[in-house]
Amino acid sequence: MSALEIVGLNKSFSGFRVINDVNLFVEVGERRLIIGPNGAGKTTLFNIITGEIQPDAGTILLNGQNITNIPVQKRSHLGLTRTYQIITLFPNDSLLKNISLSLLALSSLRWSPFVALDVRNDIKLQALEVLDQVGLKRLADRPLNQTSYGEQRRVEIAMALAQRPKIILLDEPFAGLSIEERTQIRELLVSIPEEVTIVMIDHDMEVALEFAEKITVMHFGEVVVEGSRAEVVEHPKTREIYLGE
Amino acid sequence: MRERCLIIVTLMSLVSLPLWMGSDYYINIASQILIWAIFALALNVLVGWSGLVSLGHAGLFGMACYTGAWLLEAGWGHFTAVLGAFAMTILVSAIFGALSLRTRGIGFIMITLAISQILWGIAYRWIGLTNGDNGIIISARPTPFGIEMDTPGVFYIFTLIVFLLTMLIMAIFYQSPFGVSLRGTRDQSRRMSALGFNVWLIRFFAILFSGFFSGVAGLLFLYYHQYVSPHVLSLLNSAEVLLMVISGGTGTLLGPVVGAGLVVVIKNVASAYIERWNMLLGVIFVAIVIFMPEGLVPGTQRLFRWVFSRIKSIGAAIKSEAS
Amino acid sequence: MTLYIILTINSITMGGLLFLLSAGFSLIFGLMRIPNLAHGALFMLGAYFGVTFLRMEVNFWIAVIFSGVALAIIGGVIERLLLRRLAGQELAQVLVTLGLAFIIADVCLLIWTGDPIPLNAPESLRGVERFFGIVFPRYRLAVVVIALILAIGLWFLLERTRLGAMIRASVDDPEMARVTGIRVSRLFTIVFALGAALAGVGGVLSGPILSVYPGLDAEMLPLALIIVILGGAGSLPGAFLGSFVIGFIYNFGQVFFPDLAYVVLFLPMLLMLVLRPQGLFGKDPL
Amino acid sequence: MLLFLFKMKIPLFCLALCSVLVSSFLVVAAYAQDADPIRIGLMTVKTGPLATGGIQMEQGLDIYLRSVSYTIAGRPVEMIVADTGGSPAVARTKAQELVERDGVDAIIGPLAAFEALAINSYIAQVGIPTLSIAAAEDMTQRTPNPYFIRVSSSSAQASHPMGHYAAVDREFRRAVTIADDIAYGQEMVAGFQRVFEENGGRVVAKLWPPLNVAEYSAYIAQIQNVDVVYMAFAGINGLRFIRQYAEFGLQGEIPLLGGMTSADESILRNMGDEALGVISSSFYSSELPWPANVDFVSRMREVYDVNPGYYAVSAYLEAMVLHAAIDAVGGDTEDKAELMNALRSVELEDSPRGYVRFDEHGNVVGNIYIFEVQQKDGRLVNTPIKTYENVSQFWNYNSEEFLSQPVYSRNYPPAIYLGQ
Repeated sequence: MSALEIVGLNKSFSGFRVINDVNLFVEVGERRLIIGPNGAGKTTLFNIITGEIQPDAGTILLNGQNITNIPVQKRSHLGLTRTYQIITLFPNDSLLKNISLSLLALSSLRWSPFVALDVRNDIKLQALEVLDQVGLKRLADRPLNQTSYGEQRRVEIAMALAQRPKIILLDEPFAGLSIEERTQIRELLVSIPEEVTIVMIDHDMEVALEFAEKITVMHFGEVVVEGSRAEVVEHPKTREIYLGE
Repeated sequence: MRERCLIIVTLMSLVSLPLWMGSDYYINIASQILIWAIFALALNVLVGWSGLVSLGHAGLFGMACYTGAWLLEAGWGHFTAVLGAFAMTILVSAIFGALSLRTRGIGFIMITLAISQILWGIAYRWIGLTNGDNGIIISARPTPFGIEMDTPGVFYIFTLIVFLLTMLIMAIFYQSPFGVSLRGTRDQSRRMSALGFNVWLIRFFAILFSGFFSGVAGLLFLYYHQYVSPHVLSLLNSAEVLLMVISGGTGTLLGPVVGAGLVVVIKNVASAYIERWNMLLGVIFVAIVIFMPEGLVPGTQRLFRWVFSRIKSIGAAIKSEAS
Repeated sequence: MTLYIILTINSITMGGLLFLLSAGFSLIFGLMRIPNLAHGALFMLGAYFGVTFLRMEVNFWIAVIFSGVALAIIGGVIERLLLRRLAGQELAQVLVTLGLAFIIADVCLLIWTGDPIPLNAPESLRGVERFFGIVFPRYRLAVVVIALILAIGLWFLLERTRLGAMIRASVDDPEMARVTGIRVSRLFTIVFALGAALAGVGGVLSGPILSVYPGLDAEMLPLALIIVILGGAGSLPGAFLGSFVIGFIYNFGQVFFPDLAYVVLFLPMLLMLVLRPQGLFGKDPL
Repeated sequence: MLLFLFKMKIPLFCLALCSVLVSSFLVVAAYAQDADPIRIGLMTVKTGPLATGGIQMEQGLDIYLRSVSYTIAGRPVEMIVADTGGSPAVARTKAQELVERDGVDAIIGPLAAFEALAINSYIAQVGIPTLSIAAAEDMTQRTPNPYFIRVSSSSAQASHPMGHYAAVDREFRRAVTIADDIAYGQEMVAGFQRVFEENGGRVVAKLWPPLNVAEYSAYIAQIQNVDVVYMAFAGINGLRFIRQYAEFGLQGEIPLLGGMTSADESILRNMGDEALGVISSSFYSSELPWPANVDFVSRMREVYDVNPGYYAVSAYLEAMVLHAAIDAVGGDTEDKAELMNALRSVELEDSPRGYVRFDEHGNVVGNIYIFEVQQKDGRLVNTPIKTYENVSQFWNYNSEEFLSQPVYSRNYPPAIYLGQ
């Protein structure tokens, strides 16, 4: 059984086809990199997988379960989480609160209007644990808008990890980071347990290359090349796209 | 320690207000401020915490008034009337939510406006039910635990208790997991649904919650005036309560209360001294936007923090000078 | 049969009137995303200016233009001093425009008293036209013509001039417009002044039909909102057609569904918002 | 001390601020009340759509009090004006303000029926004599308030005679009515319809434009195939309707009859030829010829440069009645019940509207006139053309029988000739 299986996916925006008959097959525990230049349809693909955009045609299976018509908010309960390319966190809240929200999403406690969230120690402890995992425990009480961009990127990933997902979609986790920060993120990604499937997109090949076993190259909404790292790098089409023919 | 003292002093002065206020008139004004404050707090749940601006909340407020008045007129007791009014308000809030949550932003403003205007039109036209613009007069205030509420002081205390309970519930709600989730949907609705929150349902419940407290305020209004007419459903009423929330400071707990005090005082008290009170109100709103665009309460906080930091730095300068 | 013909003509003339009311609102709302809740008050203020000019024995059409110019200045000042600093702050915009509406209404009461004041149509347009036994006021027919001319003029301004091209570019994508060197901030002042001027012109032109009185502002504002919702925000053809659609709904609704008289406008608005939030001609949902 | 303020945490500071705000205005409260002058509270509307009538009430009252040099029964008179803004909720607060804070001896006003109904239970509860111009029928009929008295007219009091005049004097047979869709308009139409139909007329259509209707063309289009139109409008709507009626060429084609406030002096002064020929019924016009009125009108013109109409004269008359009653109790206004009795037994031989007395329900009995709008000295005026003497709110019906029937409304009495 595969962690994520996509069959015959199509999507058009006002007549313009952004996803063209995409098929994808990701195994459990796999690290998959999807690359392609800007406008290749990578983020749209993510948005369709998480359900934020409905596809025109095609099927998405998550661990064998058809989730094509399942609403967005239910998919995270099935073990699917993602990060965003542009930071979409809660800027005025503390890091702790940000992570807590992520934990809260899977807890029935979220409907409770009665107790103060702050006094729920279980959530707090879990959140601290996650923050510790990404090395931000010392900043737990700092408002998010007073942290650096690199730290916010790590919070993004921490929010995804907090939900103990089966599969994580990472949308350009290295974008806009310094070399030092990239190293931190890389270490963080390496520390993710092996049974968790990771799908990552990036437009820059160099950064994420070493991370993945298998690479998919997208261009103009289509899967152009797919294969192991070496195969893809050597493939003429890849060179065509990336070396600007 | 000092904080506790202050809270106690404030509470004591509020509770003992009928004793030191002297004139019944001002006790009544205080009751009205509290009623409007509850209404403004209810609207604040949407405007401040959900990012949904409703320009039709008078519709919910008025439904509670009318349902209470109908049931009382039909000979039911106060208990049934209050329960019925809540049930009706919740029901209308649900319809309100189901229709309005299809849009956001300006669309939401307009849809809520349209719904309340339709309710207003029905209240005017459906004379058999509402007695048209002549309205419905109810004969008596309730007597909970056998306490007569005919005097302004007693009614004030009753309103104060309801108000304090509302404040308490709002404060708890604000910090509760649901409250935190609600503010999450305001800031990053897309993120929230990706995280696994049902954004629509959260907002829907927020509208019900807000509707319930609008109903509380509506019932208090009904009992205070012992009269209801289509004016309670008017656009002016919706606009006024929205202005209270915005001028006091959206999203804060005290902002709506201060806003309610401001509007009620200008409309009822200042208008006795200043003929051009409408202009005064307008000028105050414009001034708030210019000087404290975030509202009176957060604006004052900012002002004091600024003054404080200035004093501190001057103090430090003097100190370093001296040494 | 005659009733239907009369109602149809009524609907068309009312549509013309409503376009005069809503064109400015739609323009401001579309470009600046400001729900200008002072629009009704500006409309009323324009009509009152018309009263004063007419009392000074100014020609009717000159009074219309004067009033438009006066309102343009007032609108420009409001934009420069107040709205400028509130870009994107919807709540502050609501607060400040409502505050302004309160102030303007009270100033009008102070200056022009609470009396209802009718404006007289120009001599040549008084009286009635008769076709096939149906009587119709000449001035109302003139209003339709004026509305048409105004619509064409605005269309020309927006579609055929440099200013219009800049406005359209800013409506479509303010960020992009700014990048390409359009001075969006000055454009906003111009648009707001233009919108206010349209309100002023509309106020005077509708004076002979509606008269002017305290409360005119509050009666007109919901109409402007409805038209813009129905037609789609910022769409001039939308506002134009929306006005006539409302004209028809209003006239036929009042006659054939008298029990729905109060909701005859808000019901279609509600349906529209629920079923088609972007309006008849708008591109984006609100 | 100042430091204490800054050391407070923010929410707490807010709480303090809030309580300061709330209490600061409350401190303004108590100023000494000396019992010496007679205080008259005028509840009126000075802002919003009803302001035109409301301001005239203040003018009328002022003119009367000037004429007695602000002195009644040897005591100085103080007039305290409260602006309700046309809102029932504010009306209630203003009534409390006048009674509890200003300690007035009587209230004149409020203007609108819904305002009077909003303070109805309050005035009975505190027992404050209230002389209102609100026309709501039941306030002096099925649910009379012992502290309420009306010297102007109930809604139908002036429209009963109009029904008679239209059917008998003018022999109109087919009428359409158009009125504001509020109780005031509905009650006037009901009274007109009842008497008109009892004397052989038929009301074939009843039109009810909403109070805030933008314009009347859709309604005017429905006026076809009738002898006469009866309109019952309040405030400014009469002006708007009469203008549009003329605009569509109906002036002179179909006679236009109106209720009390439809062609009131307050709107006539802003109108032109389009109002000529409108016939209305009311208890007053500035053209009534006797000296008491000529004197009143000349003073109104002198001070305010206006012809008084419904609103101005009502406040004036109420002040007259109040004056007579205070004289009757010897200037002692403390006993409100006694003052109320005195008010109800007032008879004015010589008021601007003619002879006036009250029935047992506190409503006025007096002349009702039929007026026609004519031009005189460059002004439009309501010239009296017929007088119905000493009309009560029950017309010539038996009062007990009248009160056993439902109150006038949109659907009562039923219109049996609709569409015929």
